Amino acid sequence: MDSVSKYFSGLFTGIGSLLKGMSVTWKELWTPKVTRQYPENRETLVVSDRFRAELVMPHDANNEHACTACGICQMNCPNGTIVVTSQIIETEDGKKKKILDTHQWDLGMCTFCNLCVITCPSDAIKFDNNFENAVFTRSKLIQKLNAEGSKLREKKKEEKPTAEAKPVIEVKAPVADAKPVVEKEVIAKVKPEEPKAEKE
Amino acid sequence: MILNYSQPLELDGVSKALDTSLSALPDFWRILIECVLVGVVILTTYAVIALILIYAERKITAFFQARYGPNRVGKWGLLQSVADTIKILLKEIIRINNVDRFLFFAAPFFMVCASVMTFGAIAFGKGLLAVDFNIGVLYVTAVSSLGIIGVLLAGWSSNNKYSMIGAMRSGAQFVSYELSAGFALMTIVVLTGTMQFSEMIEKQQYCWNIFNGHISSMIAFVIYIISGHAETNRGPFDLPEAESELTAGYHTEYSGIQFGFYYLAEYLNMFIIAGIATTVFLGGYMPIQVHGWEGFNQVMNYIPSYVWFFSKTGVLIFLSLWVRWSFPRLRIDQLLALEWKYLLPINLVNIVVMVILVLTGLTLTDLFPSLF
Amino acid sequence: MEKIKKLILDTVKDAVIEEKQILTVTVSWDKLHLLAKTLKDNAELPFDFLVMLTGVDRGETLGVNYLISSSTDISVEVILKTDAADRENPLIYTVTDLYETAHLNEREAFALLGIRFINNPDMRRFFLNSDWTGFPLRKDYDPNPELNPVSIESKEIIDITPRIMEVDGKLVEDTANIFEADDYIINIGPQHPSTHGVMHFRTALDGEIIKKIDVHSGYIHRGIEKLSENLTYPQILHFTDRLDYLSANINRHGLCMCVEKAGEIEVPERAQYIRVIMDELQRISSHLLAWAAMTNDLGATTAFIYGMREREHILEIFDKTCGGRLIINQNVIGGVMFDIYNEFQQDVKAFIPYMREKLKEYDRFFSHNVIALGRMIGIGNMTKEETISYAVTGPAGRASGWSCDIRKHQPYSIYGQVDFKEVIRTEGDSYARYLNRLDEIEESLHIIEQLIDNIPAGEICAKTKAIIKLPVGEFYQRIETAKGEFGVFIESRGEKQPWRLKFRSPSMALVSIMPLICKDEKLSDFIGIGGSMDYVIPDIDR
Amino acid sequence: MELKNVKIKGIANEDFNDNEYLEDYIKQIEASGVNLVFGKLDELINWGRSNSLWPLIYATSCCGIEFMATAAAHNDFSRFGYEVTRNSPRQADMMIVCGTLVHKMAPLIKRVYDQMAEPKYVVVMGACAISGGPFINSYHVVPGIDTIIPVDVYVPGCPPRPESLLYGLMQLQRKVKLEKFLGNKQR
Repeated sequence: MDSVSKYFSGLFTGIGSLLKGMSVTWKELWTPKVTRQYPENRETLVVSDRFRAELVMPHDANNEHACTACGICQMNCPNGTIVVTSQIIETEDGKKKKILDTHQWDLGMCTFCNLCVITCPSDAIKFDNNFENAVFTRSKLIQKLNAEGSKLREKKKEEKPTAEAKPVIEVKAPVADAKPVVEKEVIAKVKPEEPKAEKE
Repeated sequence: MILNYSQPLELDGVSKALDTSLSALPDFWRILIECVLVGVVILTTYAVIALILIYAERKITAFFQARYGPNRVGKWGLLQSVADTIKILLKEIIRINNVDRFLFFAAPFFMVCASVMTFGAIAFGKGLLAVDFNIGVLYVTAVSSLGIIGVLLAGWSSNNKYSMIGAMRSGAQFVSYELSAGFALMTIVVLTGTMQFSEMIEKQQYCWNIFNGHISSMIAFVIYIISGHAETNRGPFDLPEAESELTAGYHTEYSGIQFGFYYLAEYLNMFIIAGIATTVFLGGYMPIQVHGWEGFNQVMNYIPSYVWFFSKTGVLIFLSLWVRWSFPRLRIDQLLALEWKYLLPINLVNIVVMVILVLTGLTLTDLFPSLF
Repeated sequence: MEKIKKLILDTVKDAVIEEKQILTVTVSWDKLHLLAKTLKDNAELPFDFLVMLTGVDRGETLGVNYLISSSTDISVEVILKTDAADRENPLIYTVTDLYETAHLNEREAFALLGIRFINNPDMRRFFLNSDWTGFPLRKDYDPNPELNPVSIESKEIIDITPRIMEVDGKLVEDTANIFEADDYIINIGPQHPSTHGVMHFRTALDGEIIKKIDVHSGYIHRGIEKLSENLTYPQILHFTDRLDYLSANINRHGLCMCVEKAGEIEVPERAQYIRVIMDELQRISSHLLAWAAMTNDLGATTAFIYGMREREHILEIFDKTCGGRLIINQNVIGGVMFDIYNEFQQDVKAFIPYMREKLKEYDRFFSHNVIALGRMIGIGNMTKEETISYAVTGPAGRASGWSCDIRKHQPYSIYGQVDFKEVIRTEGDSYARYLNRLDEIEESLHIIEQLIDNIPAGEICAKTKAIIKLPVGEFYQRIETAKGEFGVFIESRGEKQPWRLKFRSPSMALVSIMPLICKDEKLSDFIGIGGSMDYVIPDIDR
Repeated sequence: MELKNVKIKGIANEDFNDNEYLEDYIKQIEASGVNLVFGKLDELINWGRSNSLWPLIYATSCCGIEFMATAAAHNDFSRFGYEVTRNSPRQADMMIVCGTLVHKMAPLIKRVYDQMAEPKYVVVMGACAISGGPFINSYHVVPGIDTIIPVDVYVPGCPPRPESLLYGLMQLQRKVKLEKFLGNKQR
């Protein structure tokens, strides 16, 4: 007799559980949908500011950037995504100076680990959240970040430029000179966004 | 005693007109032309229904899953399945080495033929019935089981181990559930005393079979729906093609239009099961009629019979989608246990109960003859 | 500890014991097995849990480090070190008869370092093809790509294994067959929808019943450990995210902690809080994905979509915090890279009740579904002993009644200060593992709840030296990821790069037990069990 | 067929990247001459094909999870008609390669690609698949899928976010819309 009651109770609890499951889908059928309709919502789509999708080198209105071609980003990159080429020119007052030739970055290889940005001593590069980057040709992914004809932004006198020339020559020990700046960078970067976070 | 007032939207006039216009021809030609015409119409409906069903399933599924589903191809994505069709028609059919080529090519046709043959026997509306066998139920049961040959052949001839396992599962599944489906239909045959679809439908004018035989009919209905879905390999009974286990199951090796056939047949079989269930249990194309409420009946009658048929079928199809997208897949032993441990014994008892109901006059029409 | 030391010295007289961060014992290669056996069989504190088996190229010699622990108290650790006598033909006795988990680990050591293990019944290379030239983790490995060109010709799989056995005191090299001649073998994977990545299970079937499974791996072996040897510590961090990408943040936390411990870097409290909250969010997202993937494996696609939907809320929080959805690059050595954004607390607090609501829905939708129950209850049973022997940790290990949560036993970061339950079940079947995950989501929510309002102000990253160089030594760190225990081993020689870096992947243990628990189950159950184990393949292959 | 006639709902043509490639592509195709009737038919066929790209997911690592996120409710790529993911390569139209490709896997991806029926397309997703990404210096990693099989669209990112993948798939749609089925044999 026990087995008979087990048979029927099994049958009915089974059916009950199935109906319960169906009630969940039934409810979902009528709940508002969560889909974000890209690309129809392209105008209104909000991508987090911090989202890293491509590396850019901001240029100001005079077509000037902040990159001193120190090469620290290149050396901090774990897989050689960045290639900085520079040339030595002589300034008017006879000093030798290194200027940026091309800052080349391979979007197809980048892992977006952010090391280049946080180690950059002069804040010359940053990550942007424009994610629409798909292309048909592989070579299009290799980008030159500095704009055509751009030049280094002149710094004010009191701001001593950090020792940036050395590492390029000394490829063996790269991070040494970069690091002291790194710490300041990290903190400085995030500080502005922090204050409201901890009210208590 | 079929409805006797004019219904401008009914299509049964078309077939009658066809009959009269062809009556002058010799028999051979008349039958040939009719056959061809009916064949073309059925095939077209077949394809159109499949397209609609594919779209409907994708859309309804999406809504169950908190998303929108196709909505970029045409308005609301209405042309989605058209695009799919164009694509699949022009897709390469791969010649595969080391397969039994004849059987490999024949298998999808078996599948489609079986479903077209069953499809042809369904009464879509008043007068919209290609052949009205007096053994309709038997015919449907017999013909629909041909589809399994398509599955088995596909699995066997593909020279692919996944396909083979899928086909074997399908075989076991089909043999088991055909039994239940057949018994469930037989229960209703006991109730109505006829195997002819048209007659069965007429008898349901005021009281659908599912109510007429009350408990017994309802059990038969549920069992038929369950085993019907198991027969058509739709979730949660989709073991033969179990995507997460067997990649694509028995049709893994098929590409292009051959795969398209299986894809079509799957949806059509779903329609057929719902259609037969409608015909047998839910009064087929009969409108909702209440004895004595002449005004109401008249209004209902203005809605053409095929609309009734398709909407009833639509409800059943929705039910099936709902079930499919709610449950996980059964395992083969659960599947067989469900059949042999639950459905079949219940069915056997049920058919006896039905016989008793009919013999002792306990059906609704017998109990309350004034109402029906 | 004194007792253990005495036991060790009683067993092997010339063992060298060093009191480091962890008790380290060096023995000769022929004594190791004896010592391990004695430690395992001692009744008081059986060392029956092989946490990590690491092959190391020590320069002159090739050696193996065993980190062993006890199942009764997993905070007790002993390291056994041994060196092979001959660098050209390194041989060490196997410990597979003591610890089942050693099977795959020893095969890995063979593939990467060429150390062969005597008496291991299966000495095929684990990750690499059998015709691979050289052993990549050896320091003298020739990386010339011409030696190992990319081939697009499919290779036939040969189910014969070489092995080296000790018969009557003599070493005999022979071969053995993996399958019987008339087995019906199907390949599940490497490209298969339900292997959760690219795993390859050669499965011998008897009808629908599984007779034997042979695990092939390496289809996503990326050589992370070798790559790490040429990178600085901050650069290595980004690899950890790509091991078990579902526990990306937790893995990274582990490596950071190992470096911080070795370099004695103090992490600010604010960073600790952020790390733990992010870890727990990550754990929830991982469990949600595991739930979703498992339901999908069982054929319930809708449940899969629901799980992914809830997960998306966490990803959004990640996205806003650190600019990544899946791979978030949040932890750095000494703290975190990004501070939380302004609405962080608000968003997380909104998520907690939402998730609780959805957990109830999951319960109604799937947890009691009669079909699902039939496919989970009593399927894939693991006993506690098997679990320990195979070193299966995480929700799966705890489903067999083994209390193995590192957060409880070796509280790191601020886990000592929060209140949470270790979810333990004793059934050991798929359903217990399934429920464990859902319960752990609940516990994680509870942890986050306690922390979210109390994030202290302050720095988010400690000041570190210009170049992070670790002192000479060997450093271990264990951490609890969503899949189980993740371990980091760093051998440093005072450089800014590690000499040897090894990750203990929890998934490897989960996969290694699959052949055992799937035996005599049905093919469909194999998929379901795989879903309930929730392994991530790149974590195994590294 | 001109590029300006290729329309994708939601994004204007000039907002797309790499239009130069498509211009070249058109020139290449038109070199073989255009037939008016076939041209119209081709448009219909391409409309069908581009809107019914059923994917085969070749997911090896992290990007596979982002692909799942694309398939799930929040991004729902079924809106494009892509949700019919086929696990059998025979039935798929495009292969989405998500994740690192290593030496041991190289023969298998080639085989799966060969098993697909024409017309077939390959979309690679993420840095690993494009170039080897973080693991480019490894001994066991293939430096880019395009060394093994032809690639149609590159979707960069590590991993790319779902919208990014959708953008890549729309790029592929644009390419498909330019093809010729009756006029000439492209692939």
